[in-house]
Amino acid sequence: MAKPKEKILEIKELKRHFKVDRKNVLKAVDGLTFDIYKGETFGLVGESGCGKSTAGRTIMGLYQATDGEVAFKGASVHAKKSKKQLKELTRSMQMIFQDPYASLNPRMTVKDIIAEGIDIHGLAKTKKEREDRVIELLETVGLNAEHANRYPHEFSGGQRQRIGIARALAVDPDFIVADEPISALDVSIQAQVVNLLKKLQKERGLTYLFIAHDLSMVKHISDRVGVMYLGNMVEISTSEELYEEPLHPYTQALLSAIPMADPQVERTRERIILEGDVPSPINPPSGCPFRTRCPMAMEICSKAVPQFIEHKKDHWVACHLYGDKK
Amino acid sequence: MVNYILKRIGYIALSLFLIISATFFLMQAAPGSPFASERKMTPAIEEQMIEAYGLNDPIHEQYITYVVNSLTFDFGPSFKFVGQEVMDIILRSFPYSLVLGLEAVFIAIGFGVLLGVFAALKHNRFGDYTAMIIAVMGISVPSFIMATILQYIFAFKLEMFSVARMESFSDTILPAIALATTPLAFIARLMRSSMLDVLSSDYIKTAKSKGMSQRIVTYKHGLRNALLPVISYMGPLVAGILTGSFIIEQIFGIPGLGSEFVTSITNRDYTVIMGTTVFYSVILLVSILIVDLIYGIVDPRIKLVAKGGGK
Amino acid sequence: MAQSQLSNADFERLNIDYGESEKIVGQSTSYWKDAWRRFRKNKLALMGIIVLLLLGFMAVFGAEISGKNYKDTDLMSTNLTPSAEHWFGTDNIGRDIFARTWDGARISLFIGLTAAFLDLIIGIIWGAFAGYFGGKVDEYMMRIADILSGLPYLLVVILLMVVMDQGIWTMIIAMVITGWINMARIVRGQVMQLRSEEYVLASRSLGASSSRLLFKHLIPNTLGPILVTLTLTVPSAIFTEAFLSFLGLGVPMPHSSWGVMTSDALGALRYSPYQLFFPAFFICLTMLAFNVIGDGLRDALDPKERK
Amino acid sequence: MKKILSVKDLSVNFETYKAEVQAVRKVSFDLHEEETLAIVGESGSGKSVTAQSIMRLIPMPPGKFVSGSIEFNGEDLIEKSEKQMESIRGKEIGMIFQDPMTSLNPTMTIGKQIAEGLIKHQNMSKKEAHLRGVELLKLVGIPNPEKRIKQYPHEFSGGMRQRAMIAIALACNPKILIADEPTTALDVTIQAQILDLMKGLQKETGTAIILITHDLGVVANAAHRVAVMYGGKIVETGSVDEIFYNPRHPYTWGLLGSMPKLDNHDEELKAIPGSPPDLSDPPQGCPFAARCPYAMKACSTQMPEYFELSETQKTACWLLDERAPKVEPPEFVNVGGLKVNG
Repeated sequence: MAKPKEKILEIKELKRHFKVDRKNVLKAVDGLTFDIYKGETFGLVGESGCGKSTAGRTIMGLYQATDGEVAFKGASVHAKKSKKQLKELTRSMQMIFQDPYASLNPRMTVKDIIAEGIDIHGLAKTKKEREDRVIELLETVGLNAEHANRYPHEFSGGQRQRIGIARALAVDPDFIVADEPISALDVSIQAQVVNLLKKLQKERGLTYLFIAHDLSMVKHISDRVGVMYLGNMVEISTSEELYEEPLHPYTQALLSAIPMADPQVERTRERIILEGDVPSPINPPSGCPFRTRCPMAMEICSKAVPQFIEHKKDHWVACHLYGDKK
Repeated sequence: MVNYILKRIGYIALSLFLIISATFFLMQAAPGSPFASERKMTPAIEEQMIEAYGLNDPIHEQYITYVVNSLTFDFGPSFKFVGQEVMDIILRSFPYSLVLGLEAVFIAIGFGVLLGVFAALKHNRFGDYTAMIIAVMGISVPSFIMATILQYIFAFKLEMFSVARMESFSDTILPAIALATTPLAFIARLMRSSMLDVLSSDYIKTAKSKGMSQRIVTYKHGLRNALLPVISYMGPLVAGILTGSFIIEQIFGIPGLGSEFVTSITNRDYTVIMGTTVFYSVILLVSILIVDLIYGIVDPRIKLVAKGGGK
Repeated sequence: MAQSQLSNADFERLNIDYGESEKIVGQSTSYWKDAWRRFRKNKLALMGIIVLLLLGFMAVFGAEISGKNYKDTDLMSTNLTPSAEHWFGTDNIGRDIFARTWDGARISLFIGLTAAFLDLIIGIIWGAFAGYFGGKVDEYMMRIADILSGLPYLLVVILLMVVMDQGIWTMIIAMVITGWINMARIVRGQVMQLRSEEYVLASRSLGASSSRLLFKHLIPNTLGPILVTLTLTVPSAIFTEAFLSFLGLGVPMPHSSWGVMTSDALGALRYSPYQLFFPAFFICLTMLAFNVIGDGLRDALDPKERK
Repeated sequence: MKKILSVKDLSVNFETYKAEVQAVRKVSFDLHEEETLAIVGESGSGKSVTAQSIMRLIPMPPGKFVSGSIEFNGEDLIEKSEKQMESIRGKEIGMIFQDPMTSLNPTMTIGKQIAEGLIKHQNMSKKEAHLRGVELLKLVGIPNPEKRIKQYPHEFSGGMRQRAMIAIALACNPKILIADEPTTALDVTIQAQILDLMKGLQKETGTAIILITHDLGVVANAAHRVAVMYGGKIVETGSVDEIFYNPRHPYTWGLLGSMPKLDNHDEELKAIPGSPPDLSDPPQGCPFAARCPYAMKACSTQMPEYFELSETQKTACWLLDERAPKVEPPEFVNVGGLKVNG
């Protein structure tokens, strides 16, 4: 597969900490470095509380970065900008949210929700044009003009999620952060949304950062996948390779924990069952954050933070097991 | 824990300081200010005043003296009643108010919780509607109207109680009921809604799925959790009952602190007004602190950490 | 058996239009329409509104209807029981209680509404500001509110009334000085919560300006709780007014208010209970009306009741 | 295996402020000793209501039984008085819920919550119950049980709480354990722990399990038999192999097609178009007709009856009628078409 290698997003040492109280800091995102190429889908997986959503919001500029840099098409997202630059940026980066019930303003009609981006950026000159755009967008996501004057509470979860997608598309973005867009939906509806996202990508050449805790869906939709644990990236690779040859013990455990919809396979499969729970990001373990649950922990793991290295071409990992093979 | 209490005490001190300062400057600004010596005073009192407050001193020194004195509960002599110290008046009358207040608190909590639980258990049925109509009426009838109605019916017409006396326990019944009406109704509503919340929660289902009887589910699992919001309402409850007692005591002729306060207002007896205000504030702030501490004990999830205003 | 009723024709393929299952039946209802529909079902709250409208009407025109004046004394006809001449009777200096009741209504309602309205304005500004900016700004603003709310409300009001000149506006100011805090807290809580709602984030990521966020998203969605708080603030202000007047700190002569009238009637309670009855009844009725409306609103606007 | 629970024609309605919702419509199934029966379906399909009906935990009103029976030990649970139910809940049938964060009483120690049932059903003393509680916590894999038993739920993590819930549900060795989405609120790695634990405990104790879930992966991992629910009805039931390797209902096909395959990507997911039916006005015929690519006239007018495909497999679909056009399951469904039992 020849992939276009033009970087659309460069993230360097991105950190986002939250102050809990005077003494404690929650390190939700603690040093992420990765690139996203134009036209690809980059999947970001991890368990709840690993900081993947915070990462997505920080990349979008919804949260200020504590440290590090996010460059979109070469320009910093967090640096001070003029109004015009800011508008340009918000037009090209958009976001889809997790909770279809909370992501639409209950007091606005679907038409006004979808047209919000059009209004903000002045993309329609007349009322008619605005209306036409909205209907076109509704049809793009499989709804129709009849739905335009209704309110969000009249729709089902899957329909609402599609309205959210239409809202993001209204400003013709290049890059979309999809923050767990399917985890609140039923399986059959999940597939609808995923197919829609894929279709839109093909038609419009979109780039996605797809955040989810469901590795199987992430693997399905993504070209490359990054695995996060406790605010850190532990492994990045293409999705096939990640599945076939996971390097990090956490990725291995994660993969083996996913129950597969195949009873025969389930009966024979050996699983790595991790002990214990994810530690608190307020007080993470020293050294490698995963060492407290790692079946292969060594002495060095508690002492030194493993470097994030390119173990093989396009396959990065942060684990002492691979440290010396540079 | 210790940290938390110290911090809270710090806040109380700050609030008190504010109150004391406010009373001082308000009195300075008041028409016919006590310190302006416009009023006709017997020379004896005037002398006492000047001595007590150093009225000839510059204002900032007066202020400092006042703050320092207040902190030692020395509010000086009464304006109106020669030779009486404000603190003596307070100490003499407060026990009446305390008895009345405690009685009202017990009535309000006891019956309020009862009514609320009853309504919640009869949710959306006749009993619920009746209880809630009673509650909304209780909230809508101001305590002083309640007091006069009670007095008219039970003392004047039925002559079951004495009209305005404070001699035996039975004399406190009517005023305590009048005082308790509004908070009782509030507690009933609070209790109902929190009980309904709790009864529909998952852990109630868990308790039921263990085979616990309805009674145990309701009282052992439900009530304790549902009481938490009621406990946190105790602060405002105490405040309401304290301030509510001004009028009630007046109406029922109880020689409590509330009566003294009202009298001092009518007389413009400034030192008594100031002293009583500060005294009330102390009681209020301390009881709110106590309520919070109790809350921390009852709810194991609350760790009392020094965090100030909470979330 | 059901099977036998089916003919071969029933086993023809249907051309399903999947759009069908996307259809939404029924009228489109906005949030407010939906809320109104639920509110209408609450008979008690509707009665509350009717009662309030009547009271309002009487407050405006009532004092003039009987042809009597609220301040004229007539020492020849004191303490008269209600009659065709004096519909609500007269008080101890011969003033017509009917006229005084509606003059009192005017003042009580005015004070209640104005105080609640001022609380609302200050509360919204303070709360929205603190909630929207968060962080240090919020911390200091709420600390101030915390300290002020630590002061016992009635004591502060009484203290202010003691030292200031008596009057309607003094009373309103005294009430508002600490009265706004409750509203500010509610608004702040709402704004804080809404600020992290996903639809607000969505609007922000579309590049919405602060004013758009405030007016399109935050304020419309806090309106419900604000309205409920408002309807519950009015009766508490009416109560405070009555309480102060009862203490003798209320409205100056010759005007009356319901509080003043109850206080005046107290001395004659044993012999002329009707003097107490009218003002007391209307205080309770007004508070009751506001309370049931507030309750009705809360039920109608509560998102938990939806779905 | 002996049949221990038999649900027949169960219908449950809910009164809402808008309309009466027919959440469960004529549902029938059996549960045998030592087996795990999974009830799968999307949200609103009626699976949770079915489970809670067995325990009689549905608040009535707004809920009400419209028809049917739930036979346990030869007695109809619907006919039982509340008092009689109390001696069945916890003792004969235990239950775990979806959200471990809210299903434990926050103001009571874990120990007390376990002991309650033991004291009531097994007449244990407080002390005995405490000791048994420690044993149970150890059994469900909670380290430091002596110390943990004295703690409150908020001191436990999500996974730990679900373990504690299992300990509570299994305290009196019930014959049936109803697990209502026991892993949905948990992370995958924790989910794997809990599933493993449940399977292990079942082997030891022989408890029959009703597993309510929407996750076909969990079904494949843990179930022996499966009932697929849609629109308040069971549309297909069968052994786990039958459901996965020889499904006959288009909805089951749709569900299987919607799942991404870990080992085979690039393939488009076979999404089911449209949205589930509104149960306040349920369709007259098959609930799936409006979304079914094979729908026929009969489907929209009459609910199909159950066609018995094997001793265990029953499917409610008109396609199985001889007059219907022949339809083979789409290719993606036969995951290798491995051996099919019975």
